Amino acid sequence: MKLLGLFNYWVFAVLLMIGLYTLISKQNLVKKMLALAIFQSAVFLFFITMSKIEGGTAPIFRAGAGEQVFSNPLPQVLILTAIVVGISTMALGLAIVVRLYEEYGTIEDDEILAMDRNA
Amino acid sequence: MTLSDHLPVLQVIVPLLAAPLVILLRNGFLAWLASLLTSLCALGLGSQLTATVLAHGPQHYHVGGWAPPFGISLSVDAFSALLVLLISGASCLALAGGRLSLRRDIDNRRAPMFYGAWLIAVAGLSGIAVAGDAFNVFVFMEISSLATYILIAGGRDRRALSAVFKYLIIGTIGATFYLIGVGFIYMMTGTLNFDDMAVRLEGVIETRPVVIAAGFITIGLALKAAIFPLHVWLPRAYTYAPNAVTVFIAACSTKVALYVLLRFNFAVFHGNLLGHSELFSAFVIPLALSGILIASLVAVYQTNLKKLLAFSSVAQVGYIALAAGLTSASGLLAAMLHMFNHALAKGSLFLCVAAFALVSGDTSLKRLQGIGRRMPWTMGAFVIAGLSLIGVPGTAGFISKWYLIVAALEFGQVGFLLVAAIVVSSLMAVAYLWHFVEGAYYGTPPAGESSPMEVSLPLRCLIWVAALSNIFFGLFPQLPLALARSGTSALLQGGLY
Amino acid sequence: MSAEMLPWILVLPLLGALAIAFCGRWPNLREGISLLTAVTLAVLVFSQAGGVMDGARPYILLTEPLPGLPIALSLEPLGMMFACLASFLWIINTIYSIGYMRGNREKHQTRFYVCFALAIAAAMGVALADNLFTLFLFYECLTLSTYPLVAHKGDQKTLASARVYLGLLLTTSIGLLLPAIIWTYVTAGTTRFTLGGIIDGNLDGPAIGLLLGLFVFGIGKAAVMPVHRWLPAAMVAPTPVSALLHAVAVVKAGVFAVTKIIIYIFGVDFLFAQPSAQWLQYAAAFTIIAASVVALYQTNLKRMLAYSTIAQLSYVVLATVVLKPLSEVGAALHIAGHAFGKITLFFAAGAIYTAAHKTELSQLAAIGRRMPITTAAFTIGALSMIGVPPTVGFVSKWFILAGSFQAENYLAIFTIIASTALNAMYFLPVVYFAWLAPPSPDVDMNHGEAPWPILLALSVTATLTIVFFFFNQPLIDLEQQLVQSLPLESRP
Amino acid sequence: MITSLLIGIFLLSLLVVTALAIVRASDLFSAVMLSGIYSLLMALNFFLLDAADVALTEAAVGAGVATVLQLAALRMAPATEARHRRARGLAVAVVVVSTLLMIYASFGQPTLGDPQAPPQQHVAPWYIEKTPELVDIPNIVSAVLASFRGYDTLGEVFVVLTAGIGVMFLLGGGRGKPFRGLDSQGEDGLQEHLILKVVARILIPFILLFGFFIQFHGEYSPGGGFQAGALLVAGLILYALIRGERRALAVIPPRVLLWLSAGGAFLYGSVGVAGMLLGGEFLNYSVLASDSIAGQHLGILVIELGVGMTVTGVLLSIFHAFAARD
Repeated sequence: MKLLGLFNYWVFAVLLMIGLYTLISKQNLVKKMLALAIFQSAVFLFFITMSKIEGGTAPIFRAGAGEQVFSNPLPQVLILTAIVVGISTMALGLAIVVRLYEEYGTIEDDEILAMDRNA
Repeated sequence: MTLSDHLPVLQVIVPLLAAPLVILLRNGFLAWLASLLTSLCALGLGSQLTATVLAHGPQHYHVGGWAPPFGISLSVDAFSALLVLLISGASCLALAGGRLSLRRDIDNRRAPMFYGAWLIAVAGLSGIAVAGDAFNVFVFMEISSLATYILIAGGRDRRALSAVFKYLIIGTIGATFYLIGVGFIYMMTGTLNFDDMAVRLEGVIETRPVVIAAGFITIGLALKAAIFPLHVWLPRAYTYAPNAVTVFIAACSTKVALYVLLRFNFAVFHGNLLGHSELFSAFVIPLALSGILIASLVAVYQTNLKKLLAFSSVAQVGYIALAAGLTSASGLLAAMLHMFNHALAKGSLFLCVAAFALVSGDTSLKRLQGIGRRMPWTMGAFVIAGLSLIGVPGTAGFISKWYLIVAALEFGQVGFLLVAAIVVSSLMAVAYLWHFVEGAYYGTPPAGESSPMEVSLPLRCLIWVAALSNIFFGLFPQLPLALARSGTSALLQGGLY
Repeated sequence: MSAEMLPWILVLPLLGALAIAFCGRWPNLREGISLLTAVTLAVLVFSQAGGVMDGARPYILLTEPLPGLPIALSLEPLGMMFACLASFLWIINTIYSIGYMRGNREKHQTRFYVCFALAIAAAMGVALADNLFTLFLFYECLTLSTYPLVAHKGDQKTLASARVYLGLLLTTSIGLLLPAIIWTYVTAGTTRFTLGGIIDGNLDGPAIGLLLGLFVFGIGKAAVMPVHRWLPAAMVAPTPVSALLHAVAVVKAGVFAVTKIIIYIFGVDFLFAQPSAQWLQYAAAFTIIAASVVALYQTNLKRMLAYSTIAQLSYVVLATVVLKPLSEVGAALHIAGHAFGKITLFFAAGAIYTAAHKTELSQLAAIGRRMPITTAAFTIGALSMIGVPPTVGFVSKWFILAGSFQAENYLAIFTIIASTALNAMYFLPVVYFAWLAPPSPDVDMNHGEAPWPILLALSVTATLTIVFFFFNQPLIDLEQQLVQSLPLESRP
Repeated sequence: MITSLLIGIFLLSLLVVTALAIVRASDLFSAVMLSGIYSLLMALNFFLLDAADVALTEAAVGAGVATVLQLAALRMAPATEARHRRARGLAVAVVVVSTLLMIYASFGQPTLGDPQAPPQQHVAPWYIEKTPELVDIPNIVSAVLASFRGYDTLGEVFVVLTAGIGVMFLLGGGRGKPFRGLDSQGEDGLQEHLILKVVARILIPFILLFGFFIQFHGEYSPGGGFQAGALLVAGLILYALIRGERRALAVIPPRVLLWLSAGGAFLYGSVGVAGMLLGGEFLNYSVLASDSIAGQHLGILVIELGVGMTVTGVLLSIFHAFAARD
């Protein structure tokens, strides 16, 4: 039971490292952006896992609901911010990818690097 | 509340709120002027804040009126004040000195966007420097990073784009690592406030997640601070960014990451993790040493002046990391001093480079042959700032190297080895700078470009003010010393907030 | 006569440099300013001498960037002499430079004069330094400000030599001298020049020898082998530079610093009792003999002079490490005496180059017939190098020998005698050749004497070389203070 | 109890499988679609973990906005990944070792849902206890977001604004071509597809309405300015797809979008400055009205409006900037 309670953290670790590995090893820039999204979303999962309380509900007061156990609102707030940061990075990164394609005619990192070297 | 009580937050929101107004302007010159005025205003606020901190000790500010750890607090000690001065000062210098250079790089239509991003970068970096909350640091780190990516992408060379993409990826990885580390600490303490963390970590018995947190935070910030071998993004980003942008980011952006690194490691972990000092030393010192030596060596073989100086920056970051890695009061003192002094030297150097580029159009060493005879004033300033980078006595660079050596000697047996490495790398600094200076004075200029052609008088004056400040702070280092002393003791005593 | 005057000794040549930079477009005005600065500086420096003779030791603190490491100036006999020497010879050298630079139509003359003034300012700083840190500061300034002078010509060969010059001097100073200073500071808590030294009681055993080594080899300008290579390399510079800087200001700054460190940092008595410090006299003796032998084989006039300089510098070092009062006076006198002789020799070499464009020894046959004044001056300089009376070289050698006998230091005695013989062996043939050899047919002889400023300058220094043999009492009196102020037991 | 845990484990495993599929897919279009699915799965997980606001946002952003942006980028770049068969031994080693380290460390961590874990003990209970008293809105997440940690949210808005500035700076008509629709036919959009047109006509008003609902109802139920902005943008993008880029722009010209973006961020900051002028700290809403609760309500309403404005403005600008590239 205790082990199952840690499963979320293991998935967090695995997703994080899938993202990281892809970031390092894949050359395609769009793929890198997708990997970055996976990488960041792993962290979202990590924080949200922390916020869960056994038998709790979403932290919203409801009229007449009586005594309620709420899950922790703080990590949720943090992750709301982090998601927004993530999409902002994604937008900027994709814009750079588009410009790179216009300038180099490719979105493969190694090909761009080769062109830079020859320049 | 009086205005002076609001100083910590004003430092951030003045440039932050000026940014949306600047992007609405339709004229590049107006946007530049507004940014410069805002930066000057930030510098004024920063000086006021520094004076207050030196006179009355650390300043605290509860944003929204909520007391920490529930609300977000801002905490400004002497170390933060030092950073704030660097950031606003570098921004003023780069904007004032980079007007012509920026006009060349950024077309008028896109200029308001560019200057908006500039102000957001200033605000973001200042926001990190004054933050007292770990997550707030993350938010402002992202603000400053995104803005910095934009600034670098403004470079005319297409390689700016590939450089900035790499920076974006690595910067995001760094920030995310930092966030993971904060998450682990939150998991074990339930708080995000630095001070509260330090207190509550004491009671944590199970330290495995905390060690992991320290690892993530240190590696994440080392990525952002370009500590060798995590520096791969830096040389190209500095090289292909617009020249004025390089002046700004070279002076302050890596230092802000180092600031957070030191803050976390010394104010939060230092007293609470068994063997943290040894681990931190064992991790940082070898990296810093190899960074100092290898990056200096690589710099010797560069053919582009900006890249040469960029590798020198990697080496200099190594010095700061090395000083911090000594985990002693004198080491921290040296680290803070070197942040200040290196910013002075590198800011001045890159400003000279921007001036060279205005005349020669390029920063490759080949194109810059004979530039010393064409631009004797700018070149003279370059040499002075270069001496400071080497650490010649009488310049600011010497002061911090001296403290670094003293701290290294206190470190025990390895100390002599460290001193030897510092000396060797200083000599390599002579070599790589001379590599350029010699050609600049005695080389043959490219055909048809031998007539003297200095930049405008105000720019020359500014360059000389920057260069002479290296001498001034070498002879009268009282201000940075006072800040570093007070910053060190605040950092080590903990319980600052 | 007050301490407030001291900073002006540094500021004056700096202002001069600035004025020269601004007047670059008007050569006459520029050189007028150079000359005026030189004269004013000399007057200023000599006005201090009386006070120092009477025992005054003016001191002024400029700033204290690091706690315990102030930048401060003070005057004591040794520094006084060095300052007088350099500032006085600067006047003569300026006159000479005007003739030389115009005569050879050198380029970038403004840069030349500016850097020269900067170098003099740095040399003054070395002379006036009150502690090791200040000394180091100006020592580095001297290196940097002379680099443009050495590299003046700007072609590839010159640049390569200049790189050796800069590389060697900076490497030794940053790599050895600076650590030595830091070590001194860490052990003694100060770097101030103090009579009797500051090391005593803080350090002992082999560490003393090591520290001494760091200092002596760290001060590359003293050219103790094997860190002498920069000096022959520096001979690519225009001759006025070789004359004033590489016969007087720069190299003398080196031996001056060594002497000062031995007297004021280690303390003569303390060092005398340290067996681990004895190696230095062997090193100095070796340098004297080896450099003299190398000089024998030189075919280029200036390079021969350079190796002669290396040998003569080690005379000073040797005299200092004999560690007897008479020899310390001798060391001080030799700094001055060698300066007059060697600057005369260089002036003569430059005159020959300017008038006849000759640089090799083999081309000098019968040059005395065309350039009698120059050759006469050269002869006087050469005699002074050998130590023949009535030249000043004899006086200083006398004191050094006397000190060596006092210390019963047979190594020193032997070295001095042997090197005198070697000196004679490489100088006398040149003199003979220049006066008496038949002119070789393939050498162009259609030239006369060099321009008058050059002649004037070298006549003055040649005359002084002789005059000083007779009127050296003020200098000896001044340096006697060095001895009198030494602790009692080491007096003769 | 055990059921929900098992469902969670199932969903998480699915998540890992999807992530691997994204990495392996060499067709970038399918990779993008898979990452949309990935986001939806993630949102589902968040929902199971009691994070309704986060789930809503992840769905709107990850599956909505991000997918649209990625597709827009792919429209201009090759859609297949070049094949690289290079084994990265070092990378694999680093990744595997780090994973093992983190799993090892996890045994020192509190388990899922543990009410005794430090985060549930220290700061969070204070929020739950004090929100009714100090801010008095039902959604605690909104209270923390907008008031207790309003400064972070200000930063978040500026991150969005910065991204907008960046995209406009990079893509802002560098080539000066006219705007065109997402399809290749140009400005007419997808008008000729009748079914699409009809469905969209019906959908768009509802989407917009729901967006406004979330904007102004965020204090009571999940949602707020950000989610509202994302939804509004979704509606407008749909409009642009159907009607063509140029007509969509006629509805809201770029300059207005710029004003909207900058104005929202500035509005947020102004609320903070107003707090300062009225004698409180920056972003102290309590001083905005005579009654501190009313002040909090007013402040939150205005800043949520600012968030909504900026998000709408920026996302639409970004979309237009991408669409304008061809």
